Amino acid sequence: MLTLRNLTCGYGRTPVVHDVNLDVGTDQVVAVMGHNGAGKTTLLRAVVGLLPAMTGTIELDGRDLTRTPTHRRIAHGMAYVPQGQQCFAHLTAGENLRLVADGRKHGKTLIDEQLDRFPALRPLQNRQAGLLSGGQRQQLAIARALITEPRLLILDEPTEGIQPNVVAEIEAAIVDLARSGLSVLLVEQHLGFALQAAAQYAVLRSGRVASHGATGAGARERVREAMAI
Amino acid sequence: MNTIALTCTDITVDFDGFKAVNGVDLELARGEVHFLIGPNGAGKTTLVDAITGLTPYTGSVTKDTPGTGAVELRGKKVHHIARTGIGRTFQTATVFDNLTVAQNLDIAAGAHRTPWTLLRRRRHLPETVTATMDRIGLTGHADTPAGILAHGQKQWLEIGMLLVGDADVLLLDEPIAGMGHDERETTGRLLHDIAADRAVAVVEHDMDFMRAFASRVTVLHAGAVLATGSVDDVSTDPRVQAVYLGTKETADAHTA
Amino acid sequence: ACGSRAGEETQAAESCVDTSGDTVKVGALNSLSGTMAISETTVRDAIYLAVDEINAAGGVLDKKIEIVAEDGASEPTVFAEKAEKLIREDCVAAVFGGWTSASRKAMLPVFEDNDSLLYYPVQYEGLEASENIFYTGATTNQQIIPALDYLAETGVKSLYLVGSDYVFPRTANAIINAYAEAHGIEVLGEDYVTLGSTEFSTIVNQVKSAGADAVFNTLNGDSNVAFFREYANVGLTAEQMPVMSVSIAEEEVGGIGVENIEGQLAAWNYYQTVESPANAAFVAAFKAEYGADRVTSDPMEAAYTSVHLWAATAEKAGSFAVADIQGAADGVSFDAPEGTVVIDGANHHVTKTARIGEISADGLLHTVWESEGAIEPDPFLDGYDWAADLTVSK
Amino acid sequence: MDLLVGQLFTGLSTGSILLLAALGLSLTFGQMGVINMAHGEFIMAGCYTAYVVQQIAGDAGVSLLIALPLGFAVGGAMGLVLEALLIRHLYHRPLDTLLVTFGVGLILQQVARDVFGAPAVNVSVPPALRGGVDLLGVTVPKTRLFIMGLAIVAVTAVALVLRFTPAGRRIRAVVGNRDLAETAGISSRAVDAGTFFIGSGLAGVAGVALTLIGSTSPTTGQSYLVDAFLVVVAGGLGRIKGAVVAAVALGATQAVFETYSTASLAKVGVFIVIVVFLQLRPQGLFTLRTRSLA
Amino acid sequence: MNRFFASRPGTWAGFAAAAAVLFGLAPLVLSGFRLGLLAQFLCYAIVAVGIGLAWGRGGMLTLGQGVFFGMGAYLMAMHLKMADAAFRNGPGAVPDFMELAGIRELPAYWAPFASPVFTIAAILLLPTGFAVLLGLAVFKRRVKGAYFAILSQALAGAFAILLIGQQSLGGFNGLSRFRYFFGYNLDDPVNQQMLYYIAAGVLLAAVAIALQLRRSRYGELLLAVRDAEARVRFLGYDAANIKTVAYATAALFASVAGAVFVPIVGIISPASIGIVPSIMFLLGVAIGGRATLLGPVLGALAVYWAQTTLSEQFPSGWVYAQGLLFVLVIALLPGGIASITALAKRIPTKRAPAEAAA
Ligand SMILES: Nc1ncnc2c1ncn2[C@@H]1O[C@H](COP(=O)(O)OP(=O)(O)OP(=O)(O)O)[C@@H](O)[C@H]1O
Ligand SMILES: Nc1ncnc2c1ncn2[C@@H]1O[C@H](COP(=O)(O)OP(=O)(O)OP(=O)(O)O)[C@@H](O)[C@H]1O
Ligand SMILES: NC(N)=O
Ligand SMILES: [Mg+2]
Ligand SMILES: [Mg+2]
Repeated sequence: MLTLRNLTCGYGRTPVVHDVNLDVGTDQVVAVMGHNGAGKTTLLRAVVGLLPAMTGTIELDGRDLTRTPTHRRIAHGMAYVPQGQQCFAHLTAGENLRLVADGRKHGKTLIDEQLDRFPALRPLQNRQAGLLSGGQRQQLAIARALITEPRLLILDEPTEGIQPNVVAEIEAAIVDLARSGLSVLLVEQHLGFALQAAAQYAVLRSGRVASHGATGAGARERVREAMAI
Repeated sequence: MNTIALTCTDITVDFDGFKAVNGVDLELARGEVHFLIGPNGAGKTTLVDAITGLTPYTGSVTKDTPGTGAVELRGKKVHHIARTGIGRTFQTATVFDNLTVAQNLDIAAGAHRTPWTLLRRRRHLPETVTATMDRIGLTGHADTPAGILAHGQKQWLEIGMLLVGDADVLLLDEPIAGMGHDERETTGRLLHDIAADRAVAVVEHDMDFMRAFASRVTVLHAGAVLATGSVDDVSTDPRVQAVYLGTKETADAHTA
Repeated sequence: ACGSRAGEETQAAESCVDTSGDTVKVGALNSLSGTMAISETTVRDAIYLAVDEINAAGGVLDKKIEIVAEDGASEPTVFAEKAEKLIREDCVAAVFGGWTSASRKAMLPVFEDNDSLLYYPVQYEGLEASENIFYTGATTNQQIIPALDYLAETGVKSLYLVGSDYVFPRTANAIINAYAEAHGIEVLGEDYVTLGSTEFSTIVNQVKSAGADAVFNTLNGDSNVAFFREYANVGLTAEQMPVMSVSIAEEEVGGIGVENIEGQLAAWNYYQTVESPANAAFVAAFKAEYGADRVTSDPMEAAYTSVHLWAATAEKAGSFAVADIQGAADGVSFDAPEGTVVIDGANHHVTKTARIGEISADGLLHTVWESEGAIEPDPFLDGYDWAADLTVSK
Repeated sequence: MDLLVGQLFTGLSTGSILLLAALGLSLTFGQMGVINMAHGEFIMAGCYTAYVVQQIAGDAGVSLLIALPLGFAVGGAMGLVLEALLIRHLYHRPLDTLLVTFGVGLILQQVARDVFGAPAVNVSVPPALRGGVDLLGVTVPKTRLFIMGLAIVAVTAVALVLRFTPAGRRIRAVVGNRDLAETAGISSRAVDAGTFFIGSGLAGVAGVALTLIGSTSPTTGQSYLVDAFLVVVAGGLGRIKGAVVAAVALGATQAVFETYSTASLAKVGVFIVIVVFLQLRPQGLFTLRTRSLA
Repeated sequence: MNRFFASRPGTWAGFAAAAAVLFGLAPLVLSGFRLGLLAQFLCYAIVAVGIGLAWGRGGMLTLGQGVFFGMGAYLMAMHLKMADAAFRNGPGAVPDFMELAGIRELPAYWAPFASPVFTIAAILLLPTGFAVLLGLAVFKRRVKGAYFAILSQALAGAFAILLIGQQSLGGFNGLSRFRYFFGYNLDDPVNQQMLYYIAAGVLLAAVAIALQLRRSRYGELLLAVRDAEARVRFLGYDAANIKTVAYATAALFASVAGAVFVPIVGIISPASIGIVPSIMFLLGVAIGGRATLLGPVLGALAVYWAQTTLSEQFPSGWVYAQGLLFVLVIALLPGGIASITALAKRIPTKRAPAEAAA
């Protein structure tokens, strides 16, 4: 599905993420962990194309997307939920969803599906998204990403700022989505959830992969260890 | 000395007919880390906005300061409220990116300075600034521009800025969002440490963090107070479980 | 030591004009950029034409004239700066140019302090006379007053005044008010708009409801387009309520659109249609140089005349020195396209023939009335009793 | 009564002219945050388009009909070029766009001077639009009625597009958050270019229409620019509804001041009214609040 | 912590060098006319220092500095006209231009300007006071970014139009023909040189004040307000006051610059203070480097020098060159000319100083 080879990227001339190799297989959930500032967000931004890759390649299903602009990567099947509950503040919640449903065959149905998944959003459709609470915005962001019917969902700390019972729902939803044929690249601080949902993990430290592998037995210790140093 | 530092009485915030906060009473006592939890959209941030003068409201907020007595905050301007000793942080850390850590703290310490002092150069860092820098663990970064600090460090700097500013009521909106496990621990201890002679209110969704560090919890739901009490009181309250925590099983299933 | 204090005589800067070679330099200072470029570029064309003519005929005092051009950029301070540069750095013998009174007033101290010469070719509000300026456009008694005389003659008993908000229209209107009072004419309204304004609905409706016999228009530039269109739109015509304009010449008629202004009146000293051999030659030469579709206008003619007057004065004086020119100027005449003009050495203005023109369908102005011979310049209106209150004891 | 009706009409008419000049700005400035000082020169380009078309087509009525869409295309094309060459690189420096486009405006003025000559040119009004109609005792010029009609059509079209079409949503999305819009599958480049095209095209249309009442010269556009910016600011950035109300209100204020004092003082009066008004509504008439800091 | 307290000897060396060039070299090598031009440009540079403070440091894009420049200039011009009239016709005489405009009685508000002391006080206080009032009115209501920019631009436009309508201030023509400057004959080359020295001295003083403000805690605070105004408020500061101080200082500089400008150039008219001149003030600052101390000064000098030189060389085409200069420098050098050295040294670029927008 997604293949990163020797990916280096950063801001200005300063690399923040160095030489990362990572594979997300079809129907697989891969969790990326690491401290604040380790470069997780930077890595994801490079994958969706918001930051240029300094060196290395990004491939989706064998197609080289390293130089493809972001919106075309989305058309190729990526979807991205950025960190920080971002939404189009000046559009209503409903318009946030319609924006991505526009031009899709079953746009209305797709929106409805997501409203079923996040029922809290239904009554808020006519409220300006900029006025929603943090948690409401996060749900809106995930719904927006899913409407594009992605094959690879990229999530940056999707449960940050979400009330516990909804966290549980989101987690369930991700596991569910993965089962139904979606690949997921997940940045997550909740270790327990990350390891449970993901088949593979990678730990970033100072922009480099410090540890990676399958999430089976002993993974928790390896992750803890990689993070602690 | 658990004296009450801040008293909110019957706060209501009305957005064109939608009551985001609806008749909330709340007391914050010195010596306590008071957690404010509740579903997304319950009105937690709005309540903090109201107290700090960002949103108009009805009701009353009084600040009790030893020596000066109680003052009503409603109707005061943002910076006047801040000067009574109320400090807040935001869901996303805002520090002055182009200034260094020390400069950030020095500014935060200086709201009471005379114009004359302001117009001169700083000869040396004030005691409180160096002390606080120690306390938040950023002494090594004194000359680092705040813009290039790590996320967690920015949050700490923000808290530090409230401390040097002599805030004795701290309202922190999701201060550990995005922090790793160890940083959460550090932050929690820091909060307890500074709460010794201050009132600290924390808005947070991380239940582990709450269980570990809350002295007292208030649960908001749909703009109103749903429950208030100790961690145990609220986490066993079925209404809180229903609207917020989820059933016991789901809640436990994901705790690390 | 800090130079001289008040009251002490100062020595004007020594002139650096160099006449040892076979050329003499003059300055052409017009706005080539900014809002005034619209008018002043045409003046520059006329200056060049005159210089070419003189050079072709052998020059002045056997020297070819060399033009140093500068852009006044429609800003008085730039006019002052460039004037000083022309005088002190380029050492020109004289400068031709300026249009707005603001630009002239900005340049005046420069020419006085450096004791140099400016030839100013545009009609203006009068009340000025400097040793260092030759005013070759009309002063008020050669344009405004004849226009009023004409209106009074044709039976106009009430006027409405519309002007741009600056000195020329305000002074003109002060004169008109004094004239009106003395001649039993009623002034029904007086309105000013910002230079360049295109909002005339209110004013035109007020003009219409006031029902004056005529409108006296001192609007400048672009505003005329909007004014005349609006004027026609509310159904006012030249027959009903003629408009007498003092700032609309052939160039402007093109921009306003002749259909909006046909039949209206203007007061100048020169029109392209003036019939004289000198004008026939001037128009022919101008069109040959700049294209058959170009028109000539009063300020252009005055600028053209300026250069010739300066050359004639220099020939008479046998020198380019400022003092010599000043000394020789009185009585110098030139057979100008508008008719013979003569310099009045007392006030440095020139005699001019006043003409009322009517705008016709071909876009040109045709003389419908002209003064009997050239009118002596009277910048301070000393010869008009009713104007006693307006003028300053000079 | 007459006077009142007259004032009311003048206010509406002045307002619609302001609105037409400001409408493009409410996209490029209001939506995109680009302070385009060359907007006035785009208006001027529209004026000269009308002029050139009339030189070729001859008939004033036919040429107006041709010039309106062509003016849109000319203004839009100039906007596209400006966007692609300069503004694209300045989205993160909105206030710098002001300075750069000021320079572009200077150049365009000089180009007009060199191509068409410094003196004003005349664009004839079609016979059908000459004269006026009597409405409640005042004579209302047909050209102004035409401009009012055009303003209403243009505003309605822009408002509908922004509010209800996918394209409008995309514009608002890109304006709100460029990166996020990209990740929503929207090509922000295309949207930026498109928005700027429409905004500049509207300036061209305004220019064509303004030849009906004003002069056509290299500096024509300048006189409308500041007022147009004020309309956008007073209305609330990016709010079409606000721009409409602000334009009419400014027009009316100007008309009232003009009646009771001089036209020069009217400008000052308008400014004072706006400062006082911003005391009451610092972010303009209609604002979209968000909860973000800063 | 060194960064903090290190006094930069370079700054003093820079001052000394600037003073040497301005006071020593320039009068030696420049003709009287060129020195006069330089004096005029120095006045513009004084305005630029103020804009650098308000805009570069404080994030307030002041598109209306012409207003304050004009105020200072007109105040000074009024005094010069009064002194001139008094010299010719005795105390209390009506200035010449008023006679022309048909004004026979000296308007009451002119009378105090017979006094040099009153005039100087007015130049220092009036525009500054107006800036304080306006600043408070605007900043207290948190009008900022593009709103503030457009508003200040409209202010410049309105102010110019207001002046055009005031015949007792010379209207469109403005005030000109000054013969004496506090008793000194203005057409004497020696006195013209004295004016140059005054302009140079004022400029150095303005730079010194700006430097002190930048280095002080206030300077940091101003930067903080620029980058995160709301945050500053939550720390207990009144951000509006902080901004107003910078705005008023910029107004003060502009006013003094205008006052010095008038005797040097010999005329002040609405054309020098409206919208376009105000943008020109700004362009110098942007081109020189808004966020630096000396960038605005060098930028202003460069812009006006280029304008003069280009228009002398190409009287009919210079506008192209000027327009291109603005476009290229601002588009290609976001930090202005001052950033060239930084680029050359390859100082790792921090994030570009946050734009003052919104
Ligand atoms: N726009 C930027 N310009 C320059 N440096 C940046 C920028 N954004 C982030 N950085 C730096 O890049 C590094 C990695 O940041 P990144 O946001 O990728 O971390 P992260 O692992 O996602 O952290 P978190 O858990 O806090 O989200 C940090 O040192 C940060 O300061
Ligand atoms: N200005 C406003 N106008 C209308 N509704 C608003 C406004 N501000 C907030 N709201 C609504 O008020 C409710 C309370 O929001 P608030 O941000 O206080 O929630 P919260 O408890 O902080 O939630 P979270 O935990 O998700 O941050 C939400 O439904 C939000 O959409
Ligand atoms: N002298 C004039 N017309 O301004
Ligand atoms: Mg991150
Ligand atoms: Mg919240």
